[in-house]
Amino acid sequence: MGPQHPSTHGVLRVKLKLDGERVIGSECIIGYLHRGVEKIAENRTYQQFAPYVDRMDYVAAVSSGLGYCEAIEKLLIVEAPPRSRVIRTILTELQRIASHLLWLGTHALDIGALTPLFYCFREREEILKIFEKYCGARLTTHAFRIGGLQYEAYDTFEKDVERFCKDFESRVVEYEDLLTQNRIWIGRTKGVGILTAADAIAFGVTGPVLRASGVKWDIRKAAPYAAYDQYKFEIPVGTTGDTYDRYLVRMEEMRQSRLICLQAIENIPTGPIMAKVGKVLKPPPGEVYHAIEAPKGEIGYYVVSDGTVMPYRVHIRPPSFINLQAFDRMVRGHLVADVVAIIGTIDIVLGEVDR
Amino acid sequence: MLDKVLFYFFAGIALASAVLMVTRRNVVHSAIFLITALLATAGIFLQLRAEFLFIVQIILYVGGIMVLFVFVIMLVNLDVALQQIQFARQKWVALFVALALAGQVGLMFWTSGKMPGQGLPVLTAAAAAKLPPNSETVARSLFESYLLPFEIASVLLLVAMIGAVVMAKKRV
Amino acid sequence: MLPIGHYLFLSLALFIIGVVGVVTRRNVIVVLMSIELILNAVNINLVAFSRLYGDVAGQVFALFIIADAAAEAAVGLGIIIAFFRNRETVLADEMDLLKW
Amino acid sequence: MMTSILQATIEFLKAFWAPLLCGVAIVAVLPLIVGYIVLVERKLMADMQARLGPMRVGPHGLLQPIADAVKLLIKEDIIPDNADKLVFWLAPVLSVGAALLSLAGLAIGPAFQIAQDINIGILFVVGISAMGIFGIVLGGWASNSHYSLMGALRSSAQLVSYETAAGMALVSALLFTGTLNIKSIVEAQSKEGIWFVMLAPVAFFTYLVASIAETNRAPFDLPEAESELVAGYMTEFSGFRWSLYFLAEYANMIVVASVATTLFLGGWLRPFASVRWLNFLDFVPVFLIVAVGVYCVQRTPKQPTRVQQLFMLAVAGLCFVLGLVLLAPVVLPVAKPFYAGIHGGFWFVLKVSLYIYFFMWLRFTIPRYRFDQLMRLGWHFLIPLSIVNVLLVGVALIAGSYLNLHGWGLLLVTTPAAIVTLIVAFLILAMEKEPGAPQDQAATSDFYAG
Repeated sequence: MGPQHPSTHGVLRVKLKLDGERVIGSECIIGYLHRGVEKIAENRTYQQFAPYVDRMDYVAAVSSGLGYCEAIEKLLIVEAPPRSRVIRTILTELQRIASHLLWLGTHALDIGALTPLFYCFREREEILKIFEKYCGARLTTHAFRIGGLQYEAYDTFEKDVERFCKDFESRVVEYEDLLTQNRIWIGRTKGVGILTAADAIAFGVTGPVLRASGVKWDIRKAAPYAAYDQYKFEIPVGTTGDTYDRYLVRMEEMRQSRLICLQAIENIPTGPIMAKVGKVLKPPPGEVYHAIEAPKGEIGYYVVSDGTVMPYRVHIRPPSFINLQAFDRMVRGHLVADVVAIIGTIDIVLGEVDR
Repeated sequence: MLDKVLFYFFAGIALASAVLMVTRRNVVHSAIFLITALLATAGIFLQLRAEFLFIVQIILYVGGIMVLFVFVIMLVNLDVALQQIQFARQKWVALFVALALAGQVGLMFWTSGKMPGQGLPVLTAAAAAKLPPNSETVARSLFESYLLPFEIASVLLLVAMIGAVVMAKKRV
Repeated sequence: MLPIGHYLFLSLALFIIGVVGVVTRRNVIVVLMSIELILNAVNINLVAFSRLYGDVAGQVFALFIIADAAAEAAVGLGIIIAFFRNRETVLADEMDLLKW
Repeated sequence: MMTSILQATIEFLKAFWAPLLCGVAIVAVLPLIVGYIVLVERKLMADMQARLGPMRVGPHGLLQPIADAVKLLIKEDIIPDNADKLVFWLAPVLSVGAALLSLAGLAIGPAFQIAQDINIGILFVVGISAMGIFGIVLGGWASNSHYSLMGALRSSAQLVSYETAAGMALVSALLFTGTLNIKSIVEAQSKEGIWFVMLAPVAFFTYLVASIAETNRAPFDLPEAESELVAGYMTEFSGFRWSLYFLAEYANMIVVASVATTLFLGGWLRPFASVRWLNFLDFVPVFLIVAVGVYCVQRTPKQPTRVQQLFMLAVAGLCFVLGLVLLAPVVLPVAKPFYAGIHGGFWFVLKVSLYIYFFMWLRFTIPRYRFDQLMRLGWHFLIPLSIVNVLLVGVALIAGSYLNLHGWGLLLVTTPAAIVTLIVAFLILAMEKEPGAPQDQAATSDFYAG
């Protein structure tokens, strides 16, 4: 299945070893979108590199930006003010819903259901409108700065988010009616691409794929960052770890994110939005690893600074790249038609895989 | 008058496509010509006021057997077979067989003293209207006087089905 | 309508072409197809005579011939597929071993 | 010599002018009808997906099909290199020919039937439409690309297996009519006073599912919409050739819909045709058409440009004229004889369009079957179900004739038959569940494999 294949999300080439219809083995050839982001980081100042982070996982740009900024703040031993932390949480959760919506639309389209795609994009449009009003950009937002926020929340921010959350609940029910009880959908997804908990841990898979296999691990609970410790929400966990469970887990996650946003809007603390951070950042020499829960899984930033303006080394742990390794295990023994469904269910973005 | 036109039309197509079928190098082309030949014979059945047979020929022969043939032609990868020569060297044997057959039929007509032309007139077009509806008569006789052969035919088909399945099963 | 001779000539011609096909062609599939052609020639005769005598038995018998042709084609093609899978060839000349 | 030929042709023409005229009409009018069905489908799809669909060409995209047709005609049709020229040209022609020919056997109203009541009516239609398979298989073969060949083989395998199921479903309906002639089938339904969909509901259901599969649509449109087969057997065809395939698919849809309407939904009969006090139903067609006209008039001021407003007014005018035409036979005694023709035609077209609407509705809502599930559904579920149904309907009929029930009375006997068939269906489904988990965990759990 060539690089420009209609169903691989982006430029991923999969070499399948087939015995008739059954897949015996598979090999993913990546690197078509490799831009050498990590090498570029070595001769960019810390602020200059922030926009590059958005271009990696272009579907969830806000959360990768959050990860980078918090990692540098850890390096500078600087604490972002409470108001900016809450706004950051709201925007990241909205981004999680948007990313899951895009996943649901394209995944359903691969399996043949035409309508969910348009419903999901209608909702995603609302979220992107909020991003645009807040920071001018819809996709690669570069909404956060090291040490806090660049822009104050625009005046109708709370009302917009509240309106979105209010009618989003009925929307999710709409998707569920279309797909969850649908015999053909169950037929196409139940028991397809099974990943047992042991395999999931062994492959280092994170995010919804890991939770669908039954492992209850979410960084927002394990190591709370931004303002997650102030809100109550549960972590949905699957049982068999097949495509249907991953679908259920992601749908539940969308609901939980909506709850977080609702709780966060009630009391956004007032106060400054930017910590005392100088124009030129010269973090003390040292290294830091900071991971956050991106929609696709755990995105980690390992930053080494040698005291100068530019980082000595920045390495990013992309969740899609590592989830992709489990692809071969999941695809074994399935038919060619299922390969498409499995690629969809891991929810990979090639920009992040190739960096 | 119409019948004569129709008959010569269908007979022409049948003969032409039969000849083409036998002579074509590419098996797919010969399969297509066989389909045209079968359709032409179906036309002749229609011209002989045998509609039921016309539609059975189309459904069963063309829609069933020929689909099977085209399937098998597709499965058997043909680029290898195309290179090999398609025609056995027994051209002379074939010619001899054809002459023998023609001679035999000629003998039959010669001894019976009637040239094919004077055969009994089959049926005038007008009389065709009062013919009993064809499919009912075929059905009635099929289930009344020929019930046993009907059952035997179904057993035969069953045996053929099992045979084909066993034969084509993957011997892994 | 038409003297019966026309139909006899037509079915004879088809019959001869079928036999020539069976004899000259090396590709087994075309041989099978020619057999179908021969069966068809027989059918024309049957229907012509059944129309001549007004008795529908001829058409019923033609029906049985079509059923039999279907059975024969199914088994024949099954054999060809099985043979092709083992010997990668479809030509009659290379089917010269009884057991390999 | 010349005069005799001339005289023969005139006599030939005199005898067959009606079918010839209808034939020409079918071949000319059908592409237009198919074009507008495609437009309706796109509009419906858009409406269901919260968007507008084609709006640019003509008011509300009404001229879109003409634009499509012209585009397809002008587009340069590429022939892949070393493709088989003869077969490449023949395949689409064969598939369109089969679809159009089978349309000839159908009867829209009691008067409009091209092949005047041939006594193998329904069988003729089903048989000829079965010829369409060759168009697909040869099309896949001729464009000698590996993917389209695989797509062609898959779609023809699907067609062949669902044809048996459809055939069986038709047989169980034909048990009620006793004849194959289309006109007498509909008369049988009017004599019985009840449509056969009530007498043989399971047969209707199996035929519905099988006909969806037979026209490669909705959940069964695997061959051309499969992600890695791209467009199945149609990939290599472009321009006019591709539109022939497209025309064949939609013509097949019309054929299948009209066979179902003739056999199950009482052809051109008004619902409850024989019930006297329900005669006001005759006014329903007029009411519907007038309603459409009023809607158009009410929408005209909203149209952006003058031309579109005029166009909408023209459409409204057309609806009103049609309404008058439909009203005449019911009201004016003098137009009484035309009643059957015009109203019959209307009801037939209404039922066919409802059937096609159901096709489209399915296509937008439910996802696609995988190929092996599709075949398993066909062979393991549909065919045994329809065979059992034929058996039970036969038994019900015999019981019915003993108790000499007729019309609605037959329901007493056929409903238990339908219930028993459904029980058998659930049995088959239950049997389906046990054999092993669908995905055998073949791979051993070695982490560094492959």
